[in-house]
Amino acid sequence: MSTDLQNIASNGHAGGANGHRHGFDLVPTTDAKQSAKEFKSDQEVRWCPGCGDYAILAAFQGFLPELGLRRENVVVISGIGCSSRFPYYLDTYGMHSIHGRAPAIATGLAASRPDLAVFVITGDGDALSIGGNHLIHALRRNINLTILLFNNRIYGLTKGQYSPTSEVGKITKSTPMGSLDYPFNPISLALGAEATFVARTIDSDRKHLTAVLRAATEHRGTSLVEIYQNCNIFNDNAFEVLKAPETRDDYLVRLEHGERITFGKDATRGIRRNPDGSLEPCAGDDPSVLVHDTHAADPTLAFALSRLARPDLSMTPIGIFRDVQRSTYDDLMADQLSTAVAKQGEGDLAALLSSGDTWTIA
Amino acid sequence: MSTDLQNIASNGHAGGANGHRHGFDLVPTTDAKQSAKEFKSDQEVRWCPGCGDYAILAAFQGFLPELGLRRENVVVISGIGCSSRFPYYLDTYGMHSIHGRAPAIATGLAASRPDLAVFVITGDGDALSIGGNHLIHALRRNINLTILLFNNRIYGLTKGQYSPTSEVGKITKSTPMGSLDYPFNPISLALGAEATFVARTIDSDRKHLTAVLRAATEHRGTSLVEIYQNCNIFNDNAFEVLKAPETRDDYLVRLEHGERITFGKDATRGIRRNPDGSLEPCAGDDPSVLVHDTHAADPTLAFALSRLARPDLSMTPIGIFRDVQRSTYDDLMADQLSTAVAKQGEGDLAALLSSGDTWTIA
Amino acid sequence: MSGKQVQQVDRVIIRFAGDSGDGMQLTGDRFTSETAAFGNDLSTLPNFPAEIRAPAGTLPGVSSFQLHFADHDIMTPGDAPNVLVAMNPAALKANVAELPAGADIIANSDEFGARACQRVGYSASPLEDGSLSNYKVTAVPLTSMTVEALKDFDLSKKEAERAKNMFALGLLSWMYHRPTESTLEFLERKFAKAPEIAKANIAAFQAGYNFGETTEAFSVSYEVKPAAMRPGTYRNISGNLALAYGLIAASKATGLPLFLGSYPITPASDILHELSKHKAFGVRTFQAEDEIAGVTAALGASFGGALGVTTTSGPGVALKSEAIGLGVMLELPLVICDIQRGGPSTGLPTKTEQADLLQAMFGRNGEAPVAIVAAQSPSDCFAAALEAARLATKYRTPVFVLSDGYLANGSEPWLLPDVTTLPDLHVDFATAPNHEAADGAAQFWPYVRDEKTLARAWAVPGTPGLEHRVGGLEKANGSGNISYDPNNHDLMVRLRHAKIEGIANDIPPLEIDDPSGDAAVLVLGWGSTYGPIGAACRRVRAQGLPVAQAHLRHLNPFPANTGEVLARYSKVLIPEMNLGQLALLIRAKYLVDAIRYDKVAGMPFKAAELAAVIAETIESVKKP
Amino acid sequence: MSGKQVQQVDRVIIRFAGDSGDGMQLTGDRFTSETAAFGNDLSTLPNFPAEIRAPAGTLPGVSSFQLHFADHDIMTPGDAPNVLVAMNPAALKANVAELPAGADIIANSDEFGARACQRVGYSASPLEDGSLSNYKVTAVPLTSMTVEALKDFDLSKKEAERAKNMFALGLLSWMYHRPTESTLEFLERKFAKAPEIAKANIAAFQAGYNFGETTEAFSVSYEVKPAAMRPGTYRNISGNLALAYGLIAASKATGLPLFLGSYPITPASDILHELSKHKAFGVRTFQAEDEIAGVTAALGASFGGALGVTTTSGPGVALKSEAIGLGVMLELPLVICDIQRGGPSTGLPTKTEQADLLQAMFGRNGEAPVAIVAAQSPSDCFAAALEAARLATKYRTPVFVLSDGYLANGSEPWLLPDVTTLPDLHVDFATAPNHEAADGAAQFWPYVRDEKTLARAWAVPGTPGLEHRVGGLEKANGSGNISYDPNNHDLMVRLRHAKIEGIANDIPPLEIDDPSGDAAVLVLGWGSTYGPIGAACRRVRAQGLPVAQAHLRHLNPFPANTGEVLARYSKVLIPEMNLGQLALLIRAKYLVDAIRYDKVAGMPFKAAELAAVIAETIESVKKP
Ligand SMILES: Cc1ncc(C[n+]2csc(CCOP(=O)(O)OP(=O)(O)O)c2C)c(N)n1
Ligand SMILES: Cc1ncc(C[n+]2csc(CCOP(=O)(O)OP(=O)(O)O)c2C)c(N)n1
Ligand code: SF4
Ligand code: SF4
Ligand SMILES: [Mg+2]
Ligand SMILES: [Mg+2]
Repeated sequence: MSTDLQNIASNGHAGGANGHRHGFDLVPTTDAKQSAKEFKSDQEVRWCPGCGDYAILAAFQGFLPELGLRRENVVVISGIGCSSRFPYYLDTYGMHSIHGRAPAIATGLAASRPDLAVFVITGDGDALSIGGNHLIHALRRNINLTILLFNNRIYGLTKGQYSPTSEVGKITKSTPMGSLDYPFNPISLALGAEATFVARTIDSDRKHLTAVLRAATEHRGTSLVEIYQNCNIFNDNAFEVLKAPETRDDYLVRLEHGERITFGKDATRGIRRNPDGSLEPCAGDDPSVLVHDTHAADPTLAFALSRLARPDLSMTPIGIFRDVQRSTYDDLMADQLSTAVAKQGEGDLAALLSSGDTWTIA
Repeated sequence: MSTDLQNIASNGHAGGANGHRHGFDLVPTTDAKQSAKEFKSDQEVRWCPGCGDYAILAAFQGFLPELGLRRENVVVISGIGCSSRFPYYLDTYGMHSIHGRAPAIATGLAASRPDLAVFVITGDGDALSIGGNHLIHALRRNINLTILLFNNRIYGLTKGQYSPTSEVGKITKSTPMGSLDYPFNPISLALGAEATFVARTIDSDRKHLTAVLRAATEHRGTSLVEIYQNCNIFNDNAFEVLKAPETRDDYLVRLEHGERITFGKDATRGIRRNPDGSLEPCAGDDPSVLVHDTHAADPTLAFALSRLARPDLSMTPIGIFRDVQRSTYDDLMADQLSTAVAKQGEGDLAALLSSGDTWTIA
Repeated sequence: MSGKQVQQVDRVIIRFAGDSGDGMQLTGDRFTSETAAFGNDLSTLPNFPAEIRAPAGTLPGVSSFQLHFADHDIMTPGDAPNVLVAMNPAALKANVAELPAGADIIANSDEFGARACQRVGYSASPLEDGSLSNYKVTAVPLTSMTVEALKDFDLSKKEAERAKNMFALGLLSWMYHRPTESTLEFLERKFAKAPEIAKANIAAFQAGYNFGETTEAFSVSYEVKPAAMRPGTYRNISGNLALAYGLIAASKATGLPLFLGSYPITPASDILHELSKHKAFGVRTFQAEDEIAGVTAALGASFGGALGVTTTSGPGVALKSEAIGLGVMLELPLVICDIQRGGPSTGLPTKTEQADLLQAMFGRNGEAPVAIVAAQSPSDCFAAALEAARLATKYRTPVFVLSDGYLANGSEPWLLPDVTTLPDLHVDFATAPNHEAADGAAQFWPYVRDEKTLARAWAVPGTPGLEHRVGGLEKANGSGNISYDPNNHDLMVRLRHAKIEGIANDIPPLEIDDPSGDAAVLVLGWGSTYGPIGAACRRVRAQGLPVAQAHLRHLNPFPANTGEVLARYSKVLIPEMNLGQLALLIRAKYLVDAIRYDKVAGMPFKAAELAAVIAETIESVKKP
Repeated sequence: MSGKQVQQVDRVIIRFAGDSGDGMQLTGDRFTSETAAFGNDLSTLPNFPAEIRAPAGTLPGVSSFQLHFADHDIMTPGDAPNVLVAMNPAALKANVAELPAGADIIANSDEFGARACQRVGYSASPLEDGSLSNYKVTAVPLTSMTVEALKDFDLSKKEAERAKNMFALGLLSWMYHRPTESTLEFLERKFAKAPEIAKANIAAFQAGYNFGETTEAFSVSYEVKPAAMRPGTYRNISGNLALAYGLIAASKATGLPLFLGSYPITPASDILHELSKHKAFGVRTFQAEDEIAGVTAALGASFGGALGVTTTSGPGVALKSEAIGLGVMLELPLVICDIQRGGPSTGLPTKTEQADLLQAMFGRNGEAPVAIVAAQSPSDCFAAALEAARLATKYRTPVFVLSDGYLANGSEPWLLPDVTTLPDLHVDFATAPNHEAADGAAQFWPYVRDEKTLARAWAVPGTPGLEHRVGGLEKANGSGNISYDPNNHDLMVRLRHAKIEGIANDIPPLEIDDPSGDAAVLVLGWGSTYGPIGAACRRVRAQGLPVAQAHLRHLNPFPANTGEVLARYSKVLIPEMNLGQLALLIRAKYLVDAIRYDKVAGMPFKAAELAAVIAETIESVKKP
């Protein structure tokens, strides 16, 4: 086995030529000043009034100019769901594909077009129910994609069935006596699937959302961003405690790389580790309060943090759980192609066809 | 939401009537003494001579009598792959289904037949490639299934392509320059998917394999057992260091609930936790050597252990990583049905059809 | 009742149209049950966008509900409305094109402000600029009158305004002499937890009713006498509800517990919703992670002796194809309900179509025959589900039930069946060995077949002594062991085919409706085109032109007499909401030069349109 | 050369049979290239079990390789072998039934011990009990002679025994005067890293050769003169290899980089294996997590301007159905290679069949037409792949290439094409706006169509100013915006259909081979039945019976002249390795009473069998 590949695998850090590339280093940029407006398409937005998707769209359109990429090199691919209507509202290249398959479609595109910035827009049903397998495989392959997972903990477009992130016992159209399935924790699932970048943010906190998008796009490889999104029709106020000024400081744990993990007004509370490795709240000034490290090669701390939130959403961490470098599938593929050309020269069709035993009849 | 369901969800322990059921408590047993022979079918076994599957089959046939279940209440369901030929060789009810779908088929069966002991036999490609989504959903639902994942880190039946557990850089028929995908760690993936029972064992260690099967079948809910299996045709000796008498003690970390986590001849080495939560080797008598707790409600320790093994397979833990109680999907479903009958009485078809506004024409 | 003039009419078609948020579907439903209770025959057609609630006042946001009711039996929701209730300019714009000249328009004038009108491209208010001169327009300030009527209630303006659909319903109820009790009861039930809201809605409803009675604006009210219907107890029922009930009835009739493995998808989701309510019937509903898990879980349940069912729409069927092929190989019962919608791909999720017939026939690898039944009207979905379950359990095979978006959401009165007379579909499981081994030992062979039906022996886990293995590899006939023997494969392929073909002897012959008995043209249809084709034939006959109609319940196999029936007519016309899928099967099998009339517009055929086509066809035959 | 008698024969059919572990496929491959190098025409048929290596000496473990070679051009691997090389009792038992009386059997007597014989149900050794008296049996102790020949090598007995297939190859090479250089070179190449093994194999090979020359056991050797073939450079090629090369050639011809999204499946995996070797051609191969990811990744790559291809077999096609429907809606190029195998479900993975035609036609929800081309011989897979890529890129549509297990693994000589004469399939991407907005602004509309082909404009990401969105919801023709308009949907359904139908004007007419010109019967076929049908027609003609043959490259649409061709014959016979799938399409479209001859046994037709059927058909026509 090619040893340089192997030590990439073993040390979990990118080796080889591409070690220090950033997210969109290969995507052509423009000097022209861009505005959010240019990224708005001419299509009428068709979400329910009050839907959290509007805020995410506005934040995304507001953020894109920051990247300074040529607009024609930005592609947004979605599956099916309310959230997946997103691409229609962006004046970039886009595809509103089929349910759950956006990560796989984006994989084919990103693997063959390193000059594109490829975004995936998906929902909790699209990404975690029908699309779960494509998601976890994209994460382990670490293809250069930025995946925004709109988690409203419900199936919106099909009018309100419970989703894989719905809390147990949820009463919905398909579960009149309450849902039975124990929900996925998208962060835990992603970390278990070898994700290199995992973060969580909230539709209503534009500043935080934008900061997370910035980090996600700087990361080379698959970035998974879970966005808590309100569906005011079928699951209204699912995240209200994380948003309401009265409650949010006590419920939210804001993760910052290199910072002590504290929460509550004036950081009166902190997070420390139990002997069994799990995390628990403590006084904010407790000396054992943990310091967050998004770059830790081992995902254990990030995983422990993903288990912190309680069913009532108290101690819900937001921010970047994990951000480590590892070679990306698309870079490695490109390397193999150039290596092959370097070794064998550009493919010669005539030579190929006549390879092996041939004979000639005069 | 039904609050008793919710606290089941929140404390991760089974509440309600079924809290203390074990794996096959609802499966009829027999007093007749059983032998391995009875569980052998009349079908000629068709694996390659030397395949690890033979040892697993023998261990399984040897273990079944221990359960004392009525043979007709045992069902073995597999997908497609060399390993998935398993059911043909067992004289129980069985289904050799289609690629990757065994967990979903077994879900339908187990959810509607509490009186059956349902086993799923699958491979690393069957379970983690095409079948990945069904596997993680079965795990989160915690349906009462025992899943044996034969991991030979290769696609055997299709003659040797790399699989989702193959090491990066693997040279195979489909990857002449080496594979690019970073592999899944089945244990990490399962823990990230809310699994309640996760273990790992080895085809060649019948005693250990049997002990793990015992625990897996005692567990009520979905038990995932990863079995390192040798494919002597396409990936020979993949796990040799874990088997060879000269190396195994140094490479294997045997997990025992309540025991200090040590390894090496005479337990000369141990495992302790780094400040960042990851685990590292230390002297066996180091006071900070961790004590294993399979029942820890929080999966962080189990997850940290799943990250311990190095690419060269040194420090590979085997045994039970996690074993916690949580209500199972099938028990909860059965409860809802009986509750409904208790509340509304057996369904009355005539009453149902004439529900809502009706009018009569004389 | 006021002294206003009352006009007798034999049928009326009303369409309620407004924003997705205006509650038009509810309004339509209520008017429908009032109408049902009154004893008219009726047929309904809801029509809503794929978006949940596109922004208020936009064209994509318009949702409508059409109701056709009459003093005689009718077969369709009607071609074009006589009355349009338009809650805003978008609703008017989206629907006015379909109105015949002279139609009534009742518009909520409060919503016709300049901005609202411009938003949908009206430079001025169409209520005032005379652009609607072809219609009888009555502008009614529904919103403000509702708010006014509720001023004594402790409600915000927004809350009060929400009741405007009840005001409209009250007004229309007055106009058409609808009995109002059921609506009053309904409102009390619906808002039991919020009595204030209940009272408010009732008040709005009554205000609308009284407004009609008192205002000058409406000089006439209309009376549509009850229709003469067969005696019995009726209810109004939609196709999805009837299908759900049919599956529960099938569970009772077969004695097998019902297991539904399903993944939500429009327009099939309501079947999952409905069945999930009936756990007291032992119904297990499993919302799977995807369609494949839905159908495979159902197969797993069938292996365990349940009636395994999966419900979906076209895209879901595509995903289930491989697993349905496994069902064919396992020879286990499986009912697949495909509520067809506009395709291909995501297509038009909330519109109707019948373009999955060939997918159901051929959408699997290899020779994988299955039985196919189709429902012809909303209430007929009950019988279709029962028949599918009968064939699936008796022949141990996957069976498709084809319904569509129109049947699923459309509704009609249903004469309730006497449950004591439901067919007995009891299934005999294998309980004993059925083969003697060379050494004389008794064995169970899972692929030993019933001579008559060719169905294989079905032994469920838990049956002692009958342990066996099944799977997707080719099986030796009889023993069921893996077999790569060429002749065995050829035999099994033909046996699986013959088993399905044999069903033709177990179903009723194709019936022909040909009153005059001298028709030269046969109109052949399947599925939801039954109503429009029937209505069209009536019209044509009313013109004195003879025409025969036949409608297929079974699409695979066809009834045994089909070929002979087709041969009797000089022309066979096949109208379909696809590009000739049944026509292809009929032409291939019977070499009949069937004429196609295809329309793939996401809406049911209009009776007038079909009548014209039929008449033409008849003319073309007359010509020498 | 020894003074032994040399007999001239015009054709020979040899079958090598042994355990999966005996290297029979390799032995067959070597004999094939010796034969190719010698200049005979040839055709091969490998046949192996679905198990990797069932235990040695068991029937399920038997693997065989049949080779037909001649001094004239031949079309099939031959019906029944003249010579069977049986490495053990299982190999004999599994194959003897297919031997004609008088055939030669060369058996490895070392392996015919009592236990080995009993294991497969021989009470005594068939080599001794006279049960093979109908054949010319030569018992040769291949194993021990090989070990003996290698005694001076530093090899374990086991290692030495492994070379017995080379001993057998040497013997047969002598018997048929094969040139041995290519094999010697091959062995040196193959075992370059283990010279000792190379030497040993060469020694075994030569020992076998010399044994033939010296032993009394073989009194005659046979000479098959080279066949007269068109001048040029040839190579022997299998269908999967030709298909892989065809795709690479298509990438060159279109100027689009090749992207393969695939999931391994028998018998398609080798295409993935082959393409993964050719990264120097810019070929990207992606081994996906499943078939759905394989095809969707290919679609994603096509969206980016690549030639998106996916390779699979029937069960994989079933899983890809939904995504192929998306391809139809997106109107993007996509090549789907279906290497058909025995079905339904898992079926017979290593056997051949043509039962996916209707799945390819109809296996999607809604009206979702695609183009379909089929390969007719191993080397023809090259041309079929090129044609599929031409249609996919020119018409922006998914296109199926149908091959099958026989073509995939079978091989034949291939006259190498002159790559400079490959068609130019250069694709024009949209580079500028193609629509003027109301306000005069220049816009790009993705669904503006080429009048002639109806193909939509294809703009790839990275093209400034042409940013646009596509998707699976119905699109407004032209603008490509989401449209729920009924008439637009009807229009788009018909446009997508017309686009595919229009291909009929862009493909060659159906050619008829009717030497005598007065045939009354036409044999119509598609795919891998070309060889057997052709060989059968020759036989029939040799009997003086006139018959016409036509073979379809394009299954959808059919060539424009197909109907007119069919009309010329009083009977049309369609032999298929399914239950009449092409026949169904032909009957439906042309109302021709085509006669079916179906066999679904996992093996190619035998020429004799078809010849009989054809002759019968001709007779039946003659009868008044
Ligand atoms: C193959 C297929 N199955 C099912 C559906 C129906 N469907 C559309 S969106 C959706 C789930 C939407 O939930 P989510 O992904 O959370 O998106 P949201 O609407 O909540 O934003 C489903 C089940 C479909 N369109 N296609
Ligand atoms: C739908 C489908 N896709 C692909 C295949 C081909 N296939 C059969 S088994 C297999 C993978 C086997 O690998 P694994 O699950 O690891 O089992 P193993 O043979 O190694 O025991 C594949 C790709 C198939 N049978 N069905
Ligand atoms: S249903 Fe919910 S998620 Fe969908 S658009 Fe409306 S508010 Fe947003
Ligand atoms: S190929 Fe490998 S896994 Fe399959 S039977 Fe042979 S040895 Fe076992
Ligand atoms: Mg959602
Ligand atoms: Mg494997």
